[in-house]
Amino acid sequence: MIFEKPTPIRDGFGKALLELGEKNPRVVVLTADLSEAIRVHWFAEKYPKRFFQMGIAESDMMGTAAGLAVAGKIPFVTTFAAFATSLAHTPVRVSVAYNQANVKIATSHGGVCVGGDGATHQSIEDIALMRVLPGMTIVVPCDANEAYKATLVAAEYPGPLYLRLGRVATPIFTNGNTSFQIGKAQVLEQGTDLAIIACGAMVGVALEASNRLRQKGIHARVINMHTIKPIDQLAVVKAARECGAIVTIEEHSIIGGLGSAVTELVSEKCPVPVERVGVRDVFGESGEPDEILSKYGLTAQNLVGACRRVLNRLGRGRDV
Amino acid sequence: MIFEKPTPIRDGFGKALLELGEKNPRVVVLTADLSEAIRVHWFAEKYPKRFFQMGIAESDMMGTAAGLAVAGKIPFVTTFAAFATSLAHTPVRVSVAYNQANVKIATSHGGVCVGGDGATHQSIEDIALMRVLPGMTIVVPCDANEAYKATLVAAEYPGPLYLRLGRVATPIFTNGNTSFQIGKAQVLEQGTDLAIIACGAMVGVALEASNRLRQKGIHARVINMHTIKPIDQLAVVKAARECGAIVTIEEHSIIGGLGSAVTELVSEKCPVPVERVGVRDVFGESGEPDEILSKYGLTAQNLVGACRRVLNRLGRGRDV
Amino acid sequence: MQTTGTQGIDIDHIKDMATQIRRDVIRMIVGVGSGHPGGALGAAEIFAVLYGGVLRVNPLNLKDPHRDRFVLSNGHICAAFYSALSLAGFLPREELNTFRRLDSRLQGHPARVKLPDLVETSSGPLGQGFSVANGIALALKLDGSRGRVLCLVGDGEMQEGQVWEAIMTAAQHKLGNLTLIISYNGLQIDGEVRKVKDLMPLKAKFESFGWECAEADGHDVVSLQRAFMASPMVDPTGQEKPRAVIAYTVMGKGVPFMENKAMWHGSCPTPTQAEEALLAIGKAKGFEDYPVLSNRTMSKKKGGRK
Amino acid sequence: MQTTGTQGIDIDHIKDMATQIRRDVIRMIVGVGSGHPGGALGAAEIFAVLYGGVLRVNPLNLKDPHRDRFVLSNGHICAAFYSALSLAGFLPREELNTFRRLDSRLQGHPARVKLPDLVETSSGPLGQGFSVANGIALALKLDGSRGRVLCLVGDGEMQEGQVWEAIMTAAQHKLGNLTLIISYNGLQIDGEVRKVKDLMPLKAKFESFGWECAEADGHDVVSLQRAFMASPMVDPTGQEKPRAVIAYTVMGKGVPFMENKAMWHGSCPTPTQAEEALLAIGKAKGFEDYPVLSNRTMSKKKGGRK
Ligand SMILES: Cc1ncc(C[n+]2csc(CCOP(=O)(O)OP(=O)(O)O)c2C)c(N)n1
Ligand SMILES: Cc1ncc(C[n+]2csc(CCOP(=O)(O)OP(=O)(O)O)c2C)c(N)n1
Ligand SMILES: [Mg+2]
Ligand SMILES: [Mg+2]
Repeated sequence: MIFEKPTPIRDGFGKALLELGEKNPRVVVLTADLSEAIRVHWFAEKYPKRFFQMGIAESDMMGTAAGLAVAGKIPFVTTFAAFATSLAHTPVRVSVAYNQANVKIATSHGGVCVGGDGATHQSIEDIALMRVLPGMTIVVPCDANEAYKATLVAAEYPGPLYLRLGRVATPIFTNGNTSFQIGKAQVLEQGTDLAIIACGAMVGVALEASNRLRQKGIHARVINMHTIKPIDQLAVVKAARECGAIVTIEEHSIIGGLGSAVTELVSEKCPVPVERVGVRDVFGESGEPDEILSKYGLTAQNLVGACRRVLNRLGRGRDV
Repeated sequence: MIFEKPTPIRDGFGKALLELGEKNPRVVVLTADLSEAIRVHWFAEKYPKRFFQMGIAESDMMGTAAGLAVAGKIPFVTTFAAFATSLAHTPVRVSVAYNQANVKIATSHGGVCVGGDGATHQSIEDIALMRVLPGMTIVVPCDANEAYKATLVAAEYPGPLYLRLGRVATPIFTNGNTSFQIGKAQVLEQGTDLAIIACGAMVGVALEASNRLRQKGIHARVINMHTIKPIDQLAVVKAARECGAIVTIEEHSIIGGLGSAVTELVSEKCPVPVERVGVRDVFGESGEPDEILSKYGLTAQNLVGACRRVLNRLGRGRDV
Repeated sequence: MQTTGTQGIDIDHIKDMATQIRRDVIRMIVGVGSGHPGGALGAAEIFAVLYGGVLRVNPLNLKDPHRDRFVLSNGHICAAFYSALSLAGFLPREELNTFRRLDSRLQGHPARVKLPDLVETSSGPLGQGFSVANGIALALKLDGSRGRVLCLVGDGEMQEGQVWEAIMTAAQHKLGNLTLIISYNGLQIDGEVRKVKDLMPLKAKFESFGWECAEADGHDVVSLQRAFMASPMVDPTGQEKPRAVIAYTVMGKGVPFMENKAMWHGSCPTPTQAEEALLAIGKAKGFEDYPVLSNRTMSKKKGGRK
Repeated sequence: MQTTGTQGIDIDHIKDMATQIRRDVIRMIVGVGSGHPGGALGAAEIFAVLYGGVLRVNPLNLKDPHRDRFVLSNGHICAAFYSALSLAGFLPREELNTFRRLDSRLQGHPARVKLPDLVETSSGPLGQGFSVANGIALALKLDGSRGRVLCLVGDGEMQEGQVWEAIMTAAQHKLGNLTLIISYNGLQIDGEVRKVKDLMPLKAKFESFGWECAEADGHDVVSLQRAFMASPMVDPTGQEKPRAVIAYTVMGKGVPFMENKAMWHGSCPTPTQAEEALLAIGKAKGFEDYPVLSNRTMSKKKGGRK
């Protein structure tokens, strides 16, 4: 177990990077004037020759990373989610994804828990922007331990990969020592009344909602879908078949992210009622993370509400 | 009727723009070294003062358009789909969408019918990239007449709007004189055996597939979903209820576009089997448009196949 | 010592306004517990000069087609912007209490949807605002407006490629009605601009892009005022050139322990440090601190206005 | 008249290679019915000089860690690039028949996935390749490789902001192992670069960004060779500078009716025009036209190799 107390998810990344510096000489790190925010300052200090400060020029940074990859390095390119996935979208598309360059894009500030900086810095689009690119793998760890493991695995995983790391301190749900496999979802709680599929910091919210539901006799299956692409088809289809209803929750727009991936899949394999909990297609705003989560409907209470709605649609919602 | 013979969809846009130049002095046009490709050279010639050549600098062009809008103009900003929606994604997000600036983004080269230029110029992501932005309206006309009408309507429609215009000559399906309403889908053929929902140049493919199905006694409802956002919820839910199965087809990735919008909606309102026909999460390539459509599975035959699959899933596919 | 500026403006009053902006910036940031003091303190004189007389804007005539437009491209320093707006009568003073809080109009980065008459364009992601300023300048020319556009960027911000696209656009379209102000404090988040990604010689760069470029002491209100008010130069063909003013500033200016320290780009002082800062800044003659609204009045950290 | 270059390379042979590139470009484009002849014809000498001796690359040792790397950032002129590759032994000559056709390795814009050993990075969207070239140069320095990186961009391409980000990156990271070649033909799709968005004075721009900058006649192979082979200059601190070579070229060079006409940026000649063009270009001593494969051999417009 690496982390036990609530820790920013990005810290798991920074720590793993430091180990990779030691273990794998091909690993290099780039940042665009945000070393500390994305926790690459530890690596920078220890491995200055393999650390590239690129200034406030995210598009060029992404292209440079592609060049380093083409020449055999394993670059981790780091900045805020909005700047990697929206501002640098074309270099990601052309120089990383289309080239199948071995670039790992790691970001903080995905989602709304950004604090006072407000809408422009809250990326509720990054997963959608990356998911539409062919060949892009997308990993959203739910705690610092998972971020740590995912980072180590990412370095070995061939090809473009997007790693979304939360900014605020998040409780620890996963064990630092168990294995982590890209594309293989983790069932955190068993149940067949309905399935809750969550990613990132929303996994904690899912567990809390599941607890509340359990008190009312509803047994939800809770799935930590840390890999959004390629999504674990088996886990989703199994959940649809066995539970008959799904609720997704993500700190992202309800358009284009985890929720969409799930509805695409069940519509194709096993149509069941799905409710998507996420930011409802509006921009965020300044505020304390907990205030924003409430205002934008990302709390356990909201999730319980969505579970009730989906069960109602099946005629089994009476008791919630 | 404006156009009768097969015409590039972009020509309908260029023609409407010319009329807007006369009718509405607030309309201005920007391009990034692609005047003729996106058919704004007619406007440029007639209204040079309201035409801004921005050079090969799409991000700056998008921000400049936002400034013109903030100051009261109605800018049509034009380039290829990939350069407007991917390269200039952040200015679209921040300066257009978040500002709710009255900017109309009009592009050619959305989809794979681009010809020899290949993958980098074939935008199979643009709809997904725009759909995730709050407040963005997305219109994909199916022929030059619809493009003509949509352009005139867009100029009056308040707020950010994305208009995707095909490059190659496309048969005419819609009447130039009937009214066009953003957000209101058009049922081109009645039927209740299943529904085909199409947009852009794929509407023609849908009609052809529907013909073939009809010969086998299968009556498909064919819906021209020219507005992807806000999608016509009523039309989709009605199709799900009355037909029980849906096939979508679009010249776009099966991720994030029309197909996703439909699966999101039916999963929430009326889960039914859906098959999505589109580019199957791979990059495009050089070739003749018809060769590419075949290779990437966007023909009437492919669509009939998808219809058969979806009917099979309902146990009603025997006859197709 | 000079006390009236080039336009007969009261120089001492502007200096006091800068002092008040500094006080406001510290109080706003410590009040909410986050924000970007360094760049905001360094731009106090720039904002005082702009809203103390240079900008032809009027709180009673927000829609005047001939008004000047101001675009803050380096949105993170908006504490100083909001303070200046409130001191110039565009915002209630007490609204500064809502800075960066839920439901506030004073977002952590300026948001046009929240303040449509005062914020020309939302900023935050660096490099975005300047292009919008160009667009406004183009529209003003088209409409024959006498209004000018003044746009402020940070030095680190100039590492963004879009800034250079916009530099080329302003030159190509002969935007003589546009002035770009660079707050050149030599620092950005990760340290010295010189070491992160050097911009010098910046004046030579602007000139090679067809701009006129002046340099000014960013803390000398007379120097700034002169630079901001100068009429545009014309090129050999008789067409006006856009003008850049490199305003040399000091990050954290006015608060000795913050001066020239990159860590104060975006760190919030402790209450004790804030006390010390306010003491160092001193009092502003003719201005008053905005009144603190208790948390109760603001109903749990929420802004009073929508 | 000089017949051997700075490295003892046979100048006449390189000129003939340029002629053959021009012939290939015309035949490839008219063969498939689309493409970008103007810029490709204008860059014939640049490619001949690069693949005729300047680049230390070897078709028999594609993975040599000390090899030079070439990055084509203005991907639309790739007909000339593919021709040069085939003439230098990196591609079968007859493969040029597959240009821009379904399943071909010779995509309309260079695709790394199709030719991983020859195309360092996919290009097409302008402004992308140069940043990748910088990344490769950084990696070579890290690995102590003797290889250099040469990157070609178009003049219109330099209007992209990312190019200016990359210019700053190369200067900041002292990429003495990088040479940027600008094919300066003064034209882009919508007309004169000067009128679309002027870049002049370009040399002054590079110098103000801390680069060394040379100018060359883009059709004089000796001038080009000298510029490409020069050793990097060092700055006052003893560190190497990146080098830009502005190669003044003529769009459509060698085909009188195409010369200096923006419409030939991306138009395909008719078969009659192509005949006329080949006549004007003339024959290349020591080279041969690639053999035409009949459509039958190519199984309905498809490339022979995967
Ligand atoms: C596109 C983009 N990249 C990164 C950031 C994060 N960021 C905010 S301010 C800043 C430093 C800006 O430096 P400068 O413009 O010199 O402002 P100063 O620190 O002097 O206030 C950075 C990197 C951002 N807001 N936008
Ligand atoms: C980002 C981007 N914007 C627009 C285009 C379309 N385009 C292709 S080539 C070209 C003109 C390029 O001019 P230049 O670099 O001078 O090349 P030349 O015409 O001289 O060959 C344009 C606008 C593109 N490929 N990429
Ligand atoms: Mg600074
Ligand atoms: Mg050119």
